Amino acid sequence: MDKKVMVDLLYQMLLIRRFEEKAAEMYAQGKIGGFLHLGVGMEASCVGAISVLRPDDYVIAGYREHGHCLVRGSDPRLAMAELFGRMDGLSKGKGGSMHFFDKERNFLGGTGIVGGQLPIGTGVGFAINYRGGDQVCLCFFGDGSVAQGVFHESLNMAALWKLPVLYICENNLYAMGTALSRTQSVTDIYKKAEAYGMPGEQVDGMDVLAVREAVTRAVERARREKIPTLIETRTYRFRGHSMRDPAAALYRTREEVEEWKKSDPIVQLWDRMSRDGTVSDAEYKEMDKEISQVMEEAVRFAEASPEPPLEELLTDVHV
Amino acid sequence: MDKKVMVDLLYQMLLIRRFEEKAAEMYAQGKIGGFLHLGVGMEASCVGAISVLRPDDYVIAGYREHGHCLVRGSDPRLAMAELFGRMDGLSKGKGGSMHFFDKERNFLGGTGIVGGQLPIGTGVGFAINYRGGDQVCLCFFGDGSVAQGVFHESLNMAALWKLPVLYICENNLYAMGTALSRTQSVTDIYKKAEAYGMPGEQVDGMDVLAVREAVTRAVERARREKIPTLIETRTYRFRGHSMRDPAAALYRTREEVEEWKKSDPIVQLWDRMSRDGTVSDAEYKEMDKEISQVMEEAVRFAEASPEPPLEELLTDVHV
Amino acid sequence: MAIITYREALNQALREEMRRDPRVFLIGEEVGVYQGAYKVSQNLLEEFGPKRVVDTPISEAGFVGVGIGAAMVGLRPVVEMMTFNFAIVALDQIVNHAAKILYMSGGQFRVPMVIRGPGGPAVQLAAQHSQGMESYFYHVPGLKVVRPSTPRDAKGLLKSAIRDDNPVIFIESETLYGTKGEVPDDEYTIPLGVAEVKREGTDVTVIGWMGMLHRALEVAQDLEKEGISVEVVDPRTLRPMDTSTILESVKKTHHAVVLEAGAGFAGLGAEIATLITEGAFDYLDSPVVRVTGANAPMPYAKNLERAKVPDKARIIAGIKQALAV
Amino acid sequence: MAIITYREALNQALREEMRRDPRVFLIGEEVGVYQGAYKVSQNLLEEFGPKRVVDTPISEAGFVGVGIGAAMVGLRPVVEMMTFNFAIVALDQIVNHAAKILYMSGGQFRVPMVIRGPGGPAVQLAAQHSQGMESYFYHVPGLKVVRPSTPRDAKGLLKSAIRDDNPVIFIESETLYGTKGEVPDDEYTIPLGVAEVKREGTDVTVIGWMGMLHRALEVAQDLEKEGISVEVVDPRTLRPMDTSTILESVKKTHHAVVLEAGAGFAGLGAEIATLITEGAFDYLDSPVVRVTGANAPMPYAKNLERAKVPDKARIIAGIKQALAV
Ligand SMILES: Cc1ncc(C[n+]2csc(CCOP(=O)(O)OP(=O)(O)O)c2C)c(N)n1
Ligand SMILES: Cc1ncc(C[n+]2csc(CCOP(=O)(O)OP(=O)(O)O)c2C)c(N)n1
Ligand SMILES: [Mg+2]
Ligand SMILES: [Mg+2]
Repeated sequence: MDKKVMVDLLYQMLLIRRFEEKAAEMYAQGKIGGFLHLGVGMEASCVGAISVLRPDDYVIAGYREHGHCLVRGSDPRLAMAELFGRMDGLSKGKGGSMHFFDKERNFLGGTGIVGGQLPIGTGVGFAINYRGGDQVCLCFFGDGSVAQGVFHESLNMAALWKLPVLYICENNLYAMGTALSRTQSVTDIYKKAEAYGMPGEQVDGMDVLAVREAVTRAVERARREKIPTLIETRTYRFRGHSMRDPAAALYRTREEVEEWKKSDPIVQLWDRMSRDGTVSDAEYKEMDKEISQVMEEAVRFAEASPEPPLEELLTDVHV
Repeated sequence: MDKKVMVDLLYQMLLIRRFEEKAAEMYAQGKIGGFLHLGVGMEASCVGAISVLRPDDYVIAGYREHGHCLVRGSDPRLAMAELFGRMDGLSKGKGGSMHFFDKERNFLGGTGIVGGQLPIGTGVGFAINYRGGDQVCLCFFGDGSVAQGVFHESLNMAALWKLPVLYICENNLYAMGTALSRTQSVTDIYKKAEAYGMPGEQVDGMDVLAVREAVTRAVERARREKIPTLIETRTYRFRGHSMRDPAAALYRTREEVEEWKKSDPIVQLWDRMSRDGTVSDAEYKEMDKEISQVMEEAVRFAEASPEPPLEELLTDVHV
Repeated sequence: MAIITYREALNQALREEMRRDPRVFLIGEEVGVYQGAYKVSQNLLEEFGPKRVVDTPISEAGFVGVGIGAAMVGLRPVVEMMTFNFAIVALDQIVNHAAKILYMSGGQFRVPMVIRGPGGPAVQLAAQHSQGMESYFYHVPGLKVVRPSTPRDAKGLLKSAIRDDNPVIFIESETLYGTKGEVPDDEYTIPLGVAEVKREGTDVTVIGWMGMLHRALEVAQDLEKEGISVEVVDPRTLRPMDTSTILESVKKTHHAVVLEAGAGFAGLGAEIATLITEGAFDYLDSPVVRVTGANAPMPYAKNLERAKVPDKARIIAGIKQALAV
Repeated sequence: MAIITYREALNQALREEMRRDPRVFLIGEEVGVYQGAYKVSQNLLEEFGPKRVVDTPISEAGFVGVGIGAAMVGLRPVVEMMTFNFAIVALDQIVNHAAKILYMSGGQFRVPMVIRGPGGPAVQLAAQHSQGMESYFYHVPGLKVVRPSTPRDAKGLLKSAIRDDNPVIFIESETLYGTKGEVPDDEYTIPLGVAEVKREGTDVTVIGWMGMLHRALEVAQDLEKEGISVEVVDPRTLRPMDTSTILESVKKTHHAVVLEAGAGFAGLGAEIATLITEGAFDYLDSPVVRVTGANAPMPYAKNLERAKVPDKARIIAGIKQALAV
């Protein structure tokens, strides 16, 4: 694999990690409010998948979508300003953590309703075919979302109408405090693709290269043959469901968490690259430092950005 | 097979057929209003399945549910009075064709919302387990209903919680004017059971004995082992979707209808029984005559029943 | 002017807008091969093909979401609800997504879509198929809600709704599809948010829409013989409401009656009555009278069904109550 | 009397009713192992086991339907909505099934179930998680809707709701869970459908519930210093509404202000204002004033969020407008 690509994957994962760590810090300081769902530990999934795309492709996700938005190329400063509820935020501070949108980057949100993005992503695929394009849409959701009716409705329509959509289930084994085996009778999510006559694939969601490879194949299938795919990335969130579930101790053991941390996607890739000699310790440290500066700058930017003026309360209700 | 059972199956199917033919006649005369969805041609499915049950089992269905209610033992006179919108109707004339209910016979409706009965039937299974009983619940729905999210949600919960529910998809190949292949990416409905780790079975829905056999097995599994099953009965409606779609010509050919009529479930069973000598022509004619008298009496009863008094408008809104 | 049915008027609006703008498409259950459950989309499949007249599985939440996604990336879907009773399974997509995406994205993503189909009481269809399901939409910021009562309004308002850049809930009526009326021969649109005085009068203002509007017009004619002059106002768009046209009328007549086919409690009639009371308190000679449907689900039985929805006698009684005659 | 939180009061009600009646069970997302997203069901799994405290997949339509089916055959489910924002995906089950089955079956099948959880504005949760979703329920014949504002009411009303043979929508509040109040030591229930005058006064009647009620009580205290005597009425059950308690108060004070956290248009405030105008027109010295949330989805930004919901200043302005001072 191309060194530049690998370095970029590493960079993106680290960027997301540091962004979210900074967000957690700011949350603790009361600069960010509401719900804050972090994807720490899950970076390989969104980075591996989205790194495959062209700028004119589309991405849609749920409420744990900081990473998806950032790897799509959104400015961390605007993202941080959104978390701060400021006017320079991606959504002028009106959306917050669960509602990142970035139109220029074809990033369509950001929904707080579990599964809500599934039919909308399907509609993007519909529009692509309607216009005769060869773009694809990546639609991300969690393992808990599979139980929602819209999962079923969406996959059926996509298979029936041959829509260029990848349904990417980021299976972190828990929906809030509920283990997968307590919400699904069949816990291999990718197998559900069969019910729709759609290819399904399970991939190690802690391995960014594995995700990238699987998604590359599926994207090609969607672009050229209009075949949708259900991809399950097996992953894990190192933190609680949201900042309001800091310990996450009611439903999983410390040992389980520690075990999963051993396959931290960033450490894994970095290990591999340093073993290969693709990246040196010094280079990695330099990268991390640079990213930390980006985050400092993002926080400065967010702090400096004004609150939205009060008129904003009533704008954007209608066009 | 027991002669008595076979004669009863024949009787039940014929009873339903004649009831619905009479209802169609009354609809044409303006005695019945609203929507009237007939199951003419589909009798083997509800009769074969429900004939297996004990009185303390439960049945729930959609809006094409006259047959399910009648084979459960409901009085055709009360059923006809319901269609007439009269006070002696099953639901005091407040429900009409789509809302047959018969509490004494554990018949739970009757819903006009496609798929609406699926989670409710699932809840009946939940209650059976909660109380520690060994009853089962038969939950009927059409092929079109499979596309609804609640199908997916219900089957997952039933499999996850081991509920004694049979999901019986009466696949008549059309949802209104839409052929199955235009609504489902996978048209073998029973295969969808796999996505839930549930047994699935397809059966000839024009053959009452085949339906009975498959359901007998699945009922046993549900009663003894708490295993739900998805059963697909392949069947056909000889008439339009409702009385407002008399010709049904926009979406299917006359040839197709004629072809299916050759496997009319009543004719099939009667042929077989007459070949076997189980029932003679004369006996069959006698049975039919008796049933016709039941229908005449049902109509007389319905005509004679008063309209619900106006107070009924506001009763049953709350207990 | 041609005299056509409400159904034909809607069909013309769809056809004209689909010809005008290739981004407009129709999606829903039975809109294509079956020509529409109520034949509003008659012959559209023939003219525009299956790409633009799309039959769906029975997945209302799913295909409303498809409309939203398509709208977000530049198309202009018209989503048909076979009836609005079924919109309820798609309500999350409509209320939490279509209505809020513009706001949540800080103005980035528009959702120009129309969700249309019949709603309100039908004939002997009972509780689940004959109800004022639309009540919920009136309350939701981000939505517009249209209720056209005549062929002319149906066509002109549907064309505006399709051209509007916001999600528009457009609720027709099963009982009106076959009614006829004059429709201009030349192309026209009717702006959203503008009420119309459907009949001028001086003694009392009656506000109604759909079936209730037509009943009000009949009543107005009957009462003319008794020397009571009734002004009938049709809001046409119920959200946003054209309050000023209503207030102007009430300030002239000093009496108001609001009609509502559905159950009264927490219905839109309460809002209209309140808007009038707030805006014209000093002009009112008596409190606004509401004449509404009974507080019950819709029964199937013919006689109960008749009693459920306000009839002419109850409307007349309401008017006389307002006038204290 | 013990002083406990609103959350504890609800927990006690659940516990007591589950002990009293083995048919009562609790089902919903995270009610068991996680002890409830807002900890209302704390320790119930421990006491009653997984048969009666049932964690579900994220399938709201599905498990509300499970509740309905179980209720139809004799159980008494309490279905927790993690928040009422998510009830919208289950609305068809609630509105078309739970609310109508008694009627459609001609009285044969009862659906004794409670659907409960928090609703209304929360803190910085933005448009989809912080809204007046409940508005729709008010309009639906067959449902009862309860909004308890204090620990005492929460406990007493929840016990009544669980014993009621009808489907009851019981909407709590995220912002009230931690608030404390006196709760009787002995067992008690509070009947559904009965309002309470939470503070007596003579000059103006303010009607509010949940957060707005508490704000009204603060305002009443402030205005006392200015010599304005505010009576505060808490409807507690919003459907059916205890109109007579409200009217009695207004007939005494001659002025009324209705508070509503959500957007005003077509909200319940309009119904209450109309009920007052209809029932006490001749007693009113000025039109009923509505003080409502802004006509927009809920924004995330703190300052906008603050501006969205009526604050004390706006309530005071509303009262002064009613009193024309
Ligand atoms: C319709 C709906 N129901 C419930 C919730 C509350 N809720 C928020 S996140 C969540 C768990 C989702 O789990 P999963 O899909 O696995 O995603 P993850 O959080 O693990 O990324 C729940 C139940 C919601 N937001 N929307
Ligand atoms: C939620 C919902 N959507 C749409 C409809 C309108 N509708 C009534 S019956 C029907 C077709 C259902 O087909 P299927 O499930 O195959 O049952 P069948 O009529 O063939 O028995 C449709 C679309 C409805 N009643 N409910
Ligand atoms: Mg998860
Ligand atoms: Mg069918």
